[in-house]
This record gives sequence, C-alpha cells and structure tokens, in this order.
Amino acid sequence: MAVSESQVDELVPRQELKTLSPGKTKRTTFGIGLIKGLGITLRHMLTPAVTVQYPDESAPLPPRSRGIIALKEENCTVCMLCARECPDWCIYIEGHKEARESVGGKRAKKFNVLDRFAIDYALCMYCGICVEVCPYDALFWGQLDNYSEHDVTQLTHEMEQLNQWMYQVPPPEELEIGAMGPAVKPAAGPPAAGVEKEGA
Amino acid sequence: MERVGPEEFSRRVSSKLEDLASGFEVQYGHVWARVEPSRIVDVVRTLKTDPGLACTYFTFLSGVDWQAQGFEVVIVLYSVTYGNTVGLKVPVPAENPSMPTITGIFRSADWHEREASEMFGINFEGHPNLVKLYLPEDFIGHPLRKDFRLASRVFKPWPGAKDPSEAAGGGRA
Amino acid sequence: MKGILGLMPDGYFGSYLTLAVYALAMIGLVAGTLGLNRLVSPKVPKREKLTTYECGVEPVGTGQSQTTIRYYMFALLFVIFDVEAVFLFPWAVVFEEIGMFAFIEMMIFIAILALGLLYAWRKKVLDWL
Amino acid sequence: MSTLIPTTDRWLREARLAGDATLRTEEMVLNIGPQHPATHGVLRVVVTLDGEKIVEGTPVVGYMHRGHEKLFEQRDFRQITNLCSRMDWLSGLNNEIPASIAVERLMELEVPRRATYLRVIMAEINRILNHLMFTGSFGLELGATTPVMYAFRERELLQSAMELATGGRLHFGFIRPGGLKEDVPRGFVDLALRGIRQLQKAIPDYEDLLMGNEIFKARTVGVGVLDPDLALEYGVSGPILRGSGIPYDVRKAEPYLNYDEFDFNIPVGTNGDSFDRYWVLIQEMKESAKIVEQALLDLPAGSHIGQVPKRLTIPKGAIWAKAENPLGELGYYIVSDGEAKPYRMKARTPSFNNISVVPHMLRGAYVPDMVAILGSMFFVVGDIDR
Amino acid sequence: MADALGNGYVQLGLKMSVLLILLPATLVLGWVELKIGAHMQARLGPMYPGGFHGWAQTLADGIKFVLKENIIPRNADRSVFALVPYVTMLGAALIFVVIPAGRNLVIEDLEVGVFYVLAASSVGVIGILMAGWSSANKYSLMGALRAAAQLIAYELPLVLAAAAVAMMAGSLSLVDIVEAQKSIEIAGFYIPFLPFQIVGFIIFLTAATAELTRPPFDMPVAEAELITGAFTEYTGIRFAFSLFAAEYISMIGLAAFGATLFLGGYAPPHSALEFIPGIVWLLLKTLTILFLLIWVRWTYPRLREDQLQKFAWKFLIPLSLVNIFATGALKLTPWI
Repeated sequence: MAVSESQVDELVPRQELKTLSPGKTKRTTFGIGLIKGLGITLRHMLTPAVTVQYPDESAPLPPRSRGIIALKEENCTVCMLCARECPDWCIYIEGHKEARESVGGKRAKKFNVLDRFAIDYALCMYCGICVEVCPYDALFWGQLDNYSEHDVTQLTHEMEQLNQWMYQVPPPEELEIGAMGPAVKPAAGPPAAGVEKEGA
Repeated sequence: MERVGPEEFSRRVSSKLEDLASGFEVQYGHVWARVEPSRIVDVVRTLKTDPGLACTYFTFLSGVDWQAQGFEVVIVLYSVTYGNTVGLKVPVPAENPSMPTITGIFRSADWHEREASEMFGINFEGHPNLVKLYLPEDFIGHPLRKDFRLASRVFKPWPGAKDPSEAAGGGRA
Repeated sequence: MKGILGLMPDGYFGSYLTLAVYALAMIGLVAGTLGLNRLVSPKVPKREKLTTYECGVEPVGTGQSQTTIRYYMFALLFVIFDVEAVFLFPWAVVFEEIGMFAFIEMMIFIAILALGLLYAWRKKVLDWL
Repeated sequence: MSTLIPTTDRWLREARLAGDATLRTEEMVLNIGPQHPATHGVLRVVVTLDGEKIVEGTPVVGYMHRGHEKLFEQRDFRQITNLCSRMDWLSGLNNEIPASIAVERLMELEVPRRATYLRVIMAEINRILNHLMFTGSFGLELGATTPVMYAFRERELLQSAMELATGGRLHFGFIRPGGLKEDVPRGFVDLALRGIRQLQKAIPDYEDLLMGNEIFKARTVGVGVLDPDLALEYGVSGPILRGSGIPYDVRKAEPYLNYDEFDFNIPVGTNGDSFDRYWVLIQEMKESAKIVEQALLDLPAGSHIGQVPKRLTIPKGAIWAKAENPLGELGYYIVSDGEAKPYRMKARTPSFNNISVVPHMLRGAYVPDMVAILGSMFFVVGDIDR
Repeated sequence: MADALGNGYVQLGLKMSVLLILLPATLVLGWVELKIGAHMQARLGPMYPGGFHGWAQTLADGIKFVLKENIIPRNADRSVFALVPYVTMLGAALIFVVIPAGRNLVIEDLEVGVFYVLAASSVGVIGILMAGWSSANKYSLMGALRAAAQLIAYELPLVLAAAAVAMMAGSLSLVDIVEAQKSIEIAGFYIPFLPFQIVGFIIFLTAATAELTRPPFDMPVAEAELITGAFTEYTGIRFAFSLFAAEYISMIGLAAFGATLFLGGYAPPHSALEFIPGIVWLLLKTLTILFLLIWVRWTYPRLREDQLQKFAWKFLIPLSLVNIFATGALKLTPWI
C-alpha cells in the first residue's frame, strides 16, 4: 500500500507533509564512492584525535551529573519521605525521638534523631527522586564518575560515607535564560508574568 | 480518500459495526467500542477490509485483569489512510478466560496473543502456536494477574515506615 | 663443497634443501612457542569451557555436517582455468623470443577459454543458487 | 557442451532426487544469539540453514524480560517516568514523554510552553543520539569499523548537552507530568546548538563513507525488502515503516507536544530494503537537527512545570497515548482506578512489533544478509522484552 | 673470514636468521595497524604500554597470548585442530624465501620464483579450512567453506596478474624481474612495471586482500556474522598464530612480493641513489603497499561471499585476460 506523492498531501491536511525519497540521491560511476571513502579516512588520519586519555585526563562532569548521593546529616529530620518515595526501596533510615530543651527553656520539645541512614547502591537506580523530594535539603547529588566496589555487599553505604561525599557536591548552577521556576498557583498571587519570548 | 475527524470516524465505525459491537465512544481522539468475544473476528475483519475504515495497521493487543469481573482484552488498530485509531475492548470471563484468535486476520497478533496468554492466562482459540513468549517453559502462574504478587515487594519489608521506632523494628506501615 | 648427502647447499636441489631447512626452522619456532605456552599457561578444563561455542546455548547437532556448498561449479571452472594458468607461465617466459606466432597462438587459447567462461556466464553458472 | 555444464540447480536437484549419497546435504539448525555481536543484545535467532541460505529464521525473545508492566502497577508516575527510560535505553527521554502525556490528558494538566519546547528539543536530541548509534553500528555489522567511531564522536557533544540538563547520559528521568523536573542550566542552549552544528557538518561524511560506497550498496540494496502491506499488518513503525514507503509518523499524523509548529519533512523510502531504512535514518537526523535548531532559537521564557498537585492521583478512566519514538510508535495504554498508581499500564514498544516481522524477511536470505537485515531493523532488546 | 662466509652451513644459518625478524616484524606491523586504524577513526589507539605511543602493545598482547590457557573443545578433531597454527604459519613464512632484498641478497633465487610464491601463499587457506572443519562448530564450518570459496575466487586473478609481469620480464625469477625493471631507464630514473601494469597492480592488490582474508574480503573470519569464523574455537597462542601472526606475516610477504613485481623491488628510483642499500628501497615500497592494505581495511564494509565470486569471475578474471593480451601486444610493439 505504498502511498503516492499526490495522496500524501491529502492525508495530512493539518500541515503539509513533505516527504523525501531516496530516489533523489544522485548516482555516481563505479569507484567514486570507494575513493571518497578512502579520502575521508585519510583526512581523519591527518587531523588530531578527539579522544581524551581517560585515566590521565577525564572529561569534566556537569554539576547535575548523578555520581553518588551525599547526605547532609544535620539537615535530616527523619521524615522518611526519601525512603517512601524511592522506587527501589534502597534507603534505610532508623531514628528515635528525643526530648530536648528548646532555647527558650519553657518546655521540652521532641526531636527526631537520626540513628542510621544507609543507601544500597546495588539497588539504587540513580533516578534522584530522593534528592528531589527531600523537603529539608539533606540529600544532594555528588560528582563521581568511576564509583565502584569489589563486592556487591559493600555497595551499601552508611551515614559516615554519605557525609563524606558532601565534599563532592558541586555548587548549584545558574539556570538558562528565560527560566522562571515552577508555575505559581493562581491563589498564591498573580499569574506568572512575561511568557513572552526573550530569545536565547 | 481524506483524513477524517474522530467524531466522523466514530460515526462510520458505529454504522459499519452496528450489529457486532456496542458502546461506541470517542476518548481523547480515539474511537472505542465493546465487542463480545464471539464477534471479535468479524469486527476485526470488517475494520481491516472495509475501504471506509481501512484499519490495516495493527498496534497492539493486550489484557486488563478486572479480577471478579473477568478480563478485558484490548485491541488497538490504526488507519493510516484516515489517521484514526480504533480501540476494541473484549470482555472475557474470569473462569476459563478464552476468546477466538485474530491471527487469521493480523498475523502480527501471534506474538501479542502469546504474551497476553502467558501474562493473563487467556486462551486464544485457534492460535497456531500458543506457547510462552517471554517466560521459561516451566513457569507457573500468570504474572500480570492481580493475584500474582510482585515477589520483591513481598519478601522485603517496606523501608518507608513513618514512625522511626516502627521502622527500626522492620515493620510495615 | 660437500654437504649433507652431497647435495648441500648448491645445485638445483640445493635450493629446495634450503627451503626444507627453512620450513623446519619455522615449524620449530611455532613448536617452541607452543611448548613454552604449555609450560606457563594454566589448565583448568571445565565442561562448559570445552563445549562448542554456539552463542551461549547448548549446540544443536554437530558442526561437521554435510551442507550445501553453492560454489561447486566455480570449483570446476577454477580447475579448468588454473590449468590454463600453468600453460601460461612457460609461454610468458619465452614468448618474446618466438614472437608474433606464439602470441597469436596463445591468444587463441585464451580466447577459447574466455568463450567457455562466457558460456558459463550465459548459463547462469556464475550465480549462486 | 550443454551436457558438460548443465545449470547447477537442475543438476543438483536431479542428484538429490536420485538419492546420490555423496551429495546428501542436511539442513543445519544454528543459534544466532543470545551472545552474538549481530544481535547487539540478548536476542536469539534460531535459523535453519541450507548451506548459507536461511530456510527459516525465528527470533526468540525474553532473555531480558524485566516485567516492566508489573512494576508500573507498583509505582506512582514520578517513579514510572524513571522506569520508562529503561525500556529502550537508547532513547530514554522519548520513552518518558508519552507516559506523562497520558497523565496530563487524564488529569487535564496544562504544560507551560517553555516545558513543551524543551521537551521537543530534548526528544529530538535523543532521537539523533539514537540514530547515530544505529547508523554507526549498522556499518560495524557490515564490517566497516570506522563509521561507529565517527558516530560516537558526534554523539559526545549532544550527549553532554543532555547530561548538562538532566545529569544522566542514558536514563534521563527528566520528564514529569505537567512539565519537566527542573529547568535547564545556563549553557544548555549553546552546547546543544554546537552539537547540532557539528552533526550537520559531519553528516556528509556518513553519506560518503557508507551510502555512497559501492560495497555498502551491494550489501544493502535489495536486501531484506519489507513489503509495505506486511509492515502495516505487523504494526511495524518508525524508520522501518517509512523505509517501506509509508509516511506514517506520529509527529505528523497525531501531533503531540507542539510538533505542528515546526518545519520538518518525513523521509520515506521507496524500496523498503536495508539501504532505504539506513537512508531514512540519516535523513531523519537532518530533520531532527532542523527541529532542534528551530526550537532552540525560539525557546520562550516561562516556567518549566505547570500547576501540578503535590500528590498525583489519576482520575478513573483509560487512555491510549502514543508518541514517535526514534525506533517507532511508542504508546502506553493506562487504566486508572483513581489512585496514584495505575491499575494497568501496557507499554506498546516499537521494537516488539518491528522484530516480529523478521521471520518473513529472513526466509531465503543468506547468513551475511541476516546481519544486514537485523542491523537495519533497528531494535533495542530492552524495548522488545520490556 | 671469507672462507667462513663461503661455507654452506654458515650461509644456511645466516639465511635462517630471516625467521628471527619475522615475529618482531609481525608485532611492529600489528602495532602500526592499530595506530593507523585508530587515527583514521579519530582516536589515538594504544598509548600506554612501553611508554612511547604504546609501542609495546602488541608485545604485551603476545606475552598475554603465551600465558593464556589453550582450549581444545571436546568435540573437536584434536590432531587437525592442533596442526593448524603450523600450517598457517608455514604458508605465511615460506613466501620470504624468494623475495630479493638485493642483487645477491636473497635466500634462494628459485628459477620459478613467481610460481613458488603463488603456491606457497595458498597454503595458509588450507590452514583455515582445517581449522574450520576440525572445530566441529557450525560457525567455523561456514567460515571454512567460505575460505575455500575465496581460494577459488582470488587465486586466478592473482596468477594472471603475475603472469603478465612474467611476460614483461621474460622470467619467473624474482631477481630477474627486478633487474628487468632496472633495465627500463630514462635519464637515470628506473621505471618500474607499475605504469605498464597499472591494471595488473590493482588486480593484484584486490586478489591479495582476498587471499589475506582482510576487509573488505574477510568473509571467512567475519566477526559480526561468524564470530571470527574458522577460528571461533581457537584460544590463546594458537589463536594468535593462526589468525594474527599468520595474517601479518603473509601480509608483509605479499606486500614485498607486490613491491618486487610492480614497484621495482630493491631497485632505487634513480641510479644516483644506488648507494642506499636495496633492502631500504624494498622496505619502503613494501610499507607503501602495506599502508594501502591497512587504509582499505579501515574504510570499507565487508563484501558477501557470492558477491566476491561474481566480482572475481565476471570482472577480475576477464579483466586480467585482457591485461595479458594488452601486455603481449605491448611487448611486441617495436618501439618499446
């Protein structure tokens, strides 16, 4: 049921459907293609290589690169949100409630205290949902491009290691021109202004 | 031959399939209909061969497990000529789920029916080779049925218990 | 100069004796390396390791089965043409001395064979089944 | 002379009929895959051979079945997005789009224009990445080792543009119902543009290196011809269907996102052979580059995600939503019972249908042709098995 | 001293020393191929082993091959399987016996030199055939059958191209062929047979590539289809000898043969350059041909076996017959 050129236009009136066809590629005499190919490889041989020599030099990682997940322990309130949202169930959190005197000293307030925070990287699928949902900015993506362990059981990392990885976390980057953050709910204020083109 | 809107196409489908199907409706630009298992072969044949419908493109066939209400086999066809999608819902009983094969009309249904058969346990009568497609020969059960529990979620306790003391005990919220 | 069996190393057969020694030395080289390999390499034969490779599944049937070879006719043609080549070489060496006569004669010979090739071509022998 | 050289087929047939023991040949059953370079993945093709001619070839799938559809039922849509990108790992972002389109339609969410534009940009970059991979590996399968290296060179810039924006190189997980996970960082537009320009400069090299090459033509022209009617019957889609001469492209047939605002063509083959499919791939890269260029230069300001409730609950109902994946039509059939997790989510992946037609194409082909056919059927095993 | 050199055994020993060069030459060529291939693909190739541009890569590979386990599959024909590296290596190495590196610098100047090279070079294919059959593997079997088919396809063009050169020189001795090329001299420049035999040279190169089972004619060992075909079951040092070493040695051998036939072998391009030893010129010319072979390998896709047959029988063989006719006509034209 090959569709002819005239039919094609009728099929999609919404927008003109322009099709290209290989019949329009030009025919060449035998051997031209072979010689052209040789020319391309020769040209590349005489131009510098594009690769980097990996262990000595490595390509820079972008700030968002998902290497390892770092934990800022003091920010964690043991709300369990990350563990609940994790699709792989790879975050283990343990904690207990502790009564502490608040600064005013009026009455003891209960605080959640973090006892254990571990991520099983053998299960983790690096989706970053935990980082995304954390309401108190306790989880961050850190940069590491060659993370590995010799044994699968060693892939579960406890708090100490996750804290250490905070040093790998890059500073937050600027957004592209025209970015305005999430749309504001109408109830919260006037509708987001300036949807006009700013150009890039 | 011209491209028609979904409403117009729905009218065409319902007029052509009046005796064979019911519950015609347009959802999100796609035409849907309910077909009894005994009529499905005729319906699919009409959809494919009728020049006013020309649903020659076989998109997919799959199932939905409605538990007590039985299964629902979903067949989606597309008409390249008219740019319209037709979806068919075939109710199949929960006990001995079975419906005739449509491999006689769309050879492509072969693999789709095999998949639906192993995943839901629906028998496609007259299928030339109704063996398992993905699963090993000796696999017991039908994974996509609702009563088939996802093993990984059964063996492992939920780590997301809200109360920390409860989580320490390994309990499930 | 005396050599092994009085043939060594000059004279017509001498050349070929060099060749034989050369070949033996080559075999020795390969054998030596293989011997070294035997000394230093591990030997851990396992059932799976000794199985014939067939993309990771148990092989079906044997690899030494009789199969259709589609170039049987090419092989026959090849024999004919290779014989032609044998005739061609002595002629190639001396044709200049004999001159035009030898040239024409050989061209007739080649033309007949070329005709045979053309015939095979027309009979579609030169296409695979 | 005619008795000396009878036509070979007659001669062999007579010999076979006469039961000549010396000419007895057997058909050979050969497993190609699951561990075979030509199936690039764990696909297995069981072929019955008569010499080098394929009598019967049947793909055996399931070595990579991960039960995506079952897993979908246990997850909410943010989690599903991340799972979707693992079906066809070469075009993760394109897998995510129809899933969130389905949710948006069911929930009547509005997607901001900027998010739509960025979706188009990244989907098309992803398409180019996927096509580059296949143009390269197709050469590799035919024995040309160089094109794949050039393809990876061109991939690198675009790949880093995607990485800059999403943080991932294969599994992007960037689409969210209602928009995007976050806005793209400063420098994304420049980097993507640079990548597109470099690609546009490099494409003539691919054309000369393979498409103009006489050996490549000999290996692909007329090899693995897919009849358009058969292709439709089997639900084949994407570059393969268009290679067979049918101009069906979801981006034009049922425009989603805002594809109807961009100027691009649909390359369509004429013979439906391996060469045409490869040709379509190369042309589609050019067209995608055009779309990306238009969208980048036209990127509006605004928010990256619309007004989305904190907890996504999908209203009761069912929807079939599809999009044009690099490999063909990808669609999800979602049944919702009013909860956060879908009641049933069927993924209709392009490679599944595309590979099911292969037995028809293998019949009568030679073993080396099989490599050309499989190489030009452009499949990802994860996309077949899900 | 002169007496010692005159001694036949000493001479024989010296001649055998060529063998000691062959394996290092293989390693060097392997490295060169890796590097050229890499640069043609916009890569760098090996950079670490040995320090300078990874010069020791192939050496390291070689050591690794020696250290690896040598597996013979259970179903294989053990004796034939084990014999293969000897056959392929022998076929590859025998070519060097007659290649002259100077007027008198040749192991044995056989009177039928051209014939001998052609015969020796096809021994290697027998090795591939043996490997394929003895492995009892279906991929290997197909590879072996393809190898046999290939022999049929390339042998004739190769022979006919060489025959045309023999006509030009009036001899089958390789030394005579080089001397014949030196006799064509214009203003001190030695003109090789190349301008007269350009068609023959192209035929020779094509057929030689097919004989070496190198891309675009590597169907017997096609890795994407047959998983190195005949050598699928080979491991370790046997694999290295049967496939790599044999291929590179015969590559050097055939390139040197081609350089001798068409490019004037050890003859310098100009009589004023006679003071540079002939071996340098031979090496340069051989390297030129080797580069051509490597260049082609990294550029083209692979042909199909039946296409090679068709190409050989419908194009190369008629063309080489015409070439012989033209050569004869050329020789008989009085002004040459």
